Amino acid sequence: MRRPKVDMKKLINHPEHVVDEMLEGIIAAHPEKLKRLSGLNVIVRKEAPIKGKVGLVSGGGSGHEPAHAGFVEEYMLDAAVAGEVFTSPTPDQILEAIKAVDGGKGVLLIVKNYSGDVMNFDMAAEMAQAEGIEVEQVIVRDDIAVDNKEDRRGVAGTIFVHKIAGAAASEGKSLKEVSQIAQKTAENIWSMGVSLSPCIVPASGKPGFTLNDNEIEIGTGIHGEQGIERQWFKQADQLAEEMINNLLNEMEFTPGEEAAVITNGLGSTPLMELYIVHRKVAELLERKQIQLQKSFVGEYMTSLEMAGCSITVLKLDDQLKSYLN
Amino acid sequence: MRRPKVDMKKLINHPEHVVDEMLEGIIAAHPEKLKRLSGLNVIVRKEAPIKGKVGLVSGGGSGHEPAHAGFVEEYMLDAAVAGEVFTSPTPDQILEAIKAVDGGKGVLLIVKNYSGDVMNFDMAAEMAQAEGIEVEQVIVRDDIAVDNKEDRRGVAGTIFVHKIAGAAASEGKSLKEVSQIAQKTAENIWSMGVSLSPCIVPASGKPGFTLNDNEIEIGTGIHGEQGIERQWFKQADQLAEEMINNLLNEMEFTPGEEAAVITNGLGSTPLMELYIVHRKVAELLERKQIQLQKSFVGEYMTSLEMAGCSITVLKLDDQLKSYLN
Amino acid sequence: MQLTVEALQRWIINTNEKMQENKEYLSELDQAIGDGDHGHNMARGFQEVVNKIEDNSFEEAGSLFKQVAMTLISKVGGAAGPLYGTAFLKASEQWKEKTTIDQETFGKGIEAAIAGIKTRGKAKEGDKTMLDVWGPVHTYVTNQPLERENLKKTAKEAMEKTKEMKAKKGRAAYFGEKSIEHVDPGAYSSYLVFEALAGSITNEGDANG
Amino acid sequence: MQLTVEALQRWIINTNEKMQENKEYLSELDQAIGDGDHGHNMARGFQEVVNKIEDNSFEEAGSLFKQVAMTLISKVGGAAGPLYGTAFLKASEQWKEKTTIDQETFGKGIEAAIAGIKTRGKAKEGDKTMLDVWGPVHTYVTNQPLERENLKKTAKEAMEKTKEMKAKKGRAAYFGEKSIEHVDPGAYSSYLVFEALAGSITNEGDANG
Ligand SMILES: Nc1ncnc2c1ncn2[C@@H]1O[C@H](COP(=O)(O)OP(=O)(O)O)[C@@H](O)[C@H]1O
Ligand SMILES: Nc1ncnc2c1ncn2[C@@H]1O[C@H](COP(=O)(O)OP(=O)(O)O)[C@@H](O)[C@H]1O
Ligand SMILES: [Mg+2]
Ligand SMILES: [Mg+2]
Ligand SMILES: [Mg+2]
Ligand SMILES: [Mg+2]
Repeated sequence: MRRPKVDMKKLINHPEHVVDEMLEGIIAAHPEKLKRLSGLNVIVRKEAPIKGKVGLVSGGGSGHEPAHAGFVEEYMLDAAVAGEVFTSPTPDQILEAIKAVDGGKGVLLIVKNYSGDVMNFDMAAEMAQAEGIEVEQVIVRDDIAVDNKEDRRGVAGTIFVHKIAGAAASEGKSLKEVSQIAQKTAENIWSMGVSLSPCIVPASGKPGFTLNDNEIEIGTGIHGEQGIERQWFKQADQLAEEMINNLLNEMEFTPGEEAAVITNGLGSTPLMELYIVHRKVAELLERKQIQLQKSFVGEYMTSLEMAGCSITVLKLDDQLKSYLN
Repeated sequence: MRRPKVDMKKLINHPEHVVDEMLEGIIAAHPEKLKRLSGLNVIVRKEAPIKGKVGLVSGGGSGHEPAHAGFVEEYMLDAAVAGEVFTSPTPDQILEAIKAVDGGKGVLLIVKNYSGDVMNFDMAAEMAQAEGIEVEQVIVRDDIAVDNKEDRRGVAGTIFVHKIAGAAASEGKSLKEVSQIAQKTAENIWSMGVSLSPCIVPASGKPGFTLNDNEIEIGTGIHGEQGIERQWFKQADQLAEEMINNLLNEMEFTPGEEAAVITNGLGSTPLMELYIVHRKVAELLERKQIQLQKSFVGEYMTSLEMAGCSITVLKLDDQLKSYLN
Repeated sequence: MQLTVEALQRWIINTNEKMQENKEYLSELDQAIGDGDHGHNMARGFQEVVNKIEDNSFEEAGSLFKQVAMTLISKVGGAAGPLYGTAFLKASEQWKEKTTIDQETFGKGIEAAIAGIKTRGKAKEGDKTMLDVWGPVHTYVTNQPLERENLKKTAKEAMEKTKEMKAKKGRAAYFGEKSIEHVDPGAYSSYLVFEALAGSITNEGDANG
Repeated sequence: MQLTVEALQRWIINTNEKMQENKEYLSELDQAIGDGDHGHNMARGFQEVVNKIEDNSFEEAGSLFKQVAMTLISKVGGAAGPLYGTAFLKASEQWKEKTTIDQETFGKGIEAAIAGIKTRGKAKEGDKTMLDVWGPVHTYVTNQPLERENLKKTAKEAMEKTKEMKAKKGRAAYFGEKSIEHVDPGAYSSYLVFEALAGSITNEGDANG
């Protein structure tokens, strides 16, 4: 038998088919609750459009699974649009998602703040409005690794917006109300990521950067890119402490306030390690007298098989808290 | 700053503390629903013991997260006992778990078929019986990679037993009934795994084996061990087809029968790839006229950061189906 | 100079060839200060454009470029998709119903394209984006007779200048100072667009075969 | 031969030393045909045993070995924990209330230990497990005067023989034919147990310091 040359060891068939085949797999797995818009990379709740409920659409490049198709379900998104790996989806696809979920009460788009995502969702929103659909957008900018607040990327904190806006929409709130609640959520999220190893985009077959055994990247986004700063590898507790300190610096918490946290795996970091990090996160918050009301530990917004994690803190008020539970 | 020597790039503090710190992290994340037995590596539902409900206990070595502590919840397990990484937990710990969940109706132990697990759970069962607690055991042997049926290992199929026995127990069924249903489930599960890369046990700091870029291991278990056979790397569809053929050979399905599937990630394989595999699994089952009633795609029973996946097929009858939904 | 619809169509086909040839290189540029997909995005988009326009003959330039624009918008994705798409869409409005385009009309199209890019992307020249090629090309087109080698040179030099710039828009902006010393991938793909245009005109400024 | 309680206690302390020294090696053996934890399991368990018995003086052998057994059961885990634990627990029943143990009594303890291992693990000699060391050692103890070098030799040869065997029990069994050419890790740790015993007796067969 010939010894095959292998570009990359991935459970795929052809790099160009990964998104399509993934979406087929999602539908094969959950035909009772999801459908795919024919010929498009859009996953929609089977019940959509739901009359009297604001429709919620999110999306972005693929490679972040379970984001976003994994959050298409009751009390969360009504549709998710999948772009190519790490590439924003196009306006025509987003437009179809909007049309598929508009139950007459309008549609809220939850967009991560990347040039590409913002522009494609913008164009789709314009097109939908031209067709008479009410559309609002909320832009998530939670990644504190970027200094300039306006330029901050949207990362794992986006999941909080899905959850809270989803809960508000399920209550039958108006587009304006849902959009305000989503906006408030987005303004109260701060995230920071660290990567221990890069990932390989199927189309290129090569890792996005290289790291030595003793190096890590602080401030990594979710697109296999380099972080903002390269540092020496350190133990989980120390890393968690630095990340939490950075996050709390941005947030201005007063003792007694409440928070929710996502300790998110970027792809190949075992859940065991995420819990070890989360342990320290919880301890540090307690020390600062911040009440950890709700924790999510696992993979929510990944970067293919990148190793590392991100920590997201959401500052809660009574309204946000009620929608999170 | 000194360039540190790094044994392994893991988000941990000290190899000897990983299990303890992970369990602390789990409790920090879910204090509203879980508790840890003081001084022990046992995670228990906060409501336990529940009067009038058979208690369900599982466990095994750590490193398989979310198994098993992640399945301690309503309609699933009442307690999980965590051993050291890839090492069965000890009888004294299992005994305490049994005591903590016995609500007077007895306790069922769900055990994966490894010498160590079987012996430690056996000893614990004997001790508990000596203390007057009714105990039954179900041994899961789903891994078809091992020829001799009696010697087959318990792998991801165990999750089906948790789910179905958990649902039966929640209905208030007797220990005998729950145990029979669990046993029937165990007898109708077949699994097979493949690994693309090894994992590193924190205590040793070294990968369990090495694989070239173009090699994979077929028939891998969940303890970082080598597979039964080394093969050339192949595409997802071909791999899925070989695995499904092997599974169906064992199972003797007749057209029209119903099944549930777990397409399980071993640790570092992106969800995208699991869905690509699952797509083919669903297609092949359909081609054989097997009705895929329920799919689970994700990480359920991992092997630290091993790359690869396992496929589990559960043959359903009406009873099993009703408990799975 | 007069650009016929055929010459314009050839421009687009040439552009696609260049995108295919430079696919890996563009993605490598993007890997350094972005996410490594620019070449794949452009190659996917222009391939689709060519699939769509190849066997058609267009009566006038407006519908040709509208087709180009809509295809880019729906196939490229990322930041480049809406930007290139908007650029060609705006240009198509200027070139509506023209069967040949003179230099002035061509310049108006580029001007409209730039305005479109700016509105869509909220960037300005100097932000280290594709605009830093489109801008100088526009200046050249409006001030000098369109000539093959000079057009190429203008686009190339503009592209090279992005190397010294610090990125202020797009993914490269996250890299801040670290973006310096890298050519902007979108600038490079825009250079390819105008290099392809140069390949579609004769030295005399007329469309050649 | 008479083994005093102190000599027996020294046996266990020596065993721990050997487990610590050979921790990595045992785990390597287990890596090849198991899951790579045997050394860590044994080192963790015996360290805890020594922590528990070190500062105590035991009046008689039964309570010493009961303590050893219970600690191994609760600290080793894996397959080795219940097996070694059961072995010492069964032996402790034979050695109950003895302040010194003669060779016959010692042999009875080993016999009981083997029976315990067999009941617990459902393996037999030849299955490539720790039994393949315990068995030959038992035969030796019941047939020849206990002597340091011969004891070591018996245990060592028995351990080495596991190399040729095909595993039928424990994780190594999953490897089938591939388990051949590897020493069984549990057989090796058992060899260390008896090597430690040899270190606790004099050549004359009496306990030494
Ligand atoms: N706001 C913007 N305005 C103008 N050009 C931009 C803007 N954002 C990005 N670009 C251009 O797009 C290029 C990147 O395109 P591409 O890699 O395809 O998209 P993405 O950044 O979404 O991965 C950049 O090199 C830059 O030239
Ligand atoms: N059923 C059994 N009977 C006797 N000895 C066994 C049995 N199963 C395993 N062993 C012994 O235990 C050793 C492995 O112990 P260890 O690595 O600590 O446990 P695990 O296999 O659970 O990781 C094997 O080398 C073998 O000697
Ligand atoms: Mg991109
Ligand atoms: Mg083990
Ligand atoms: Mg890019
Ligand atoms: Mg072992």
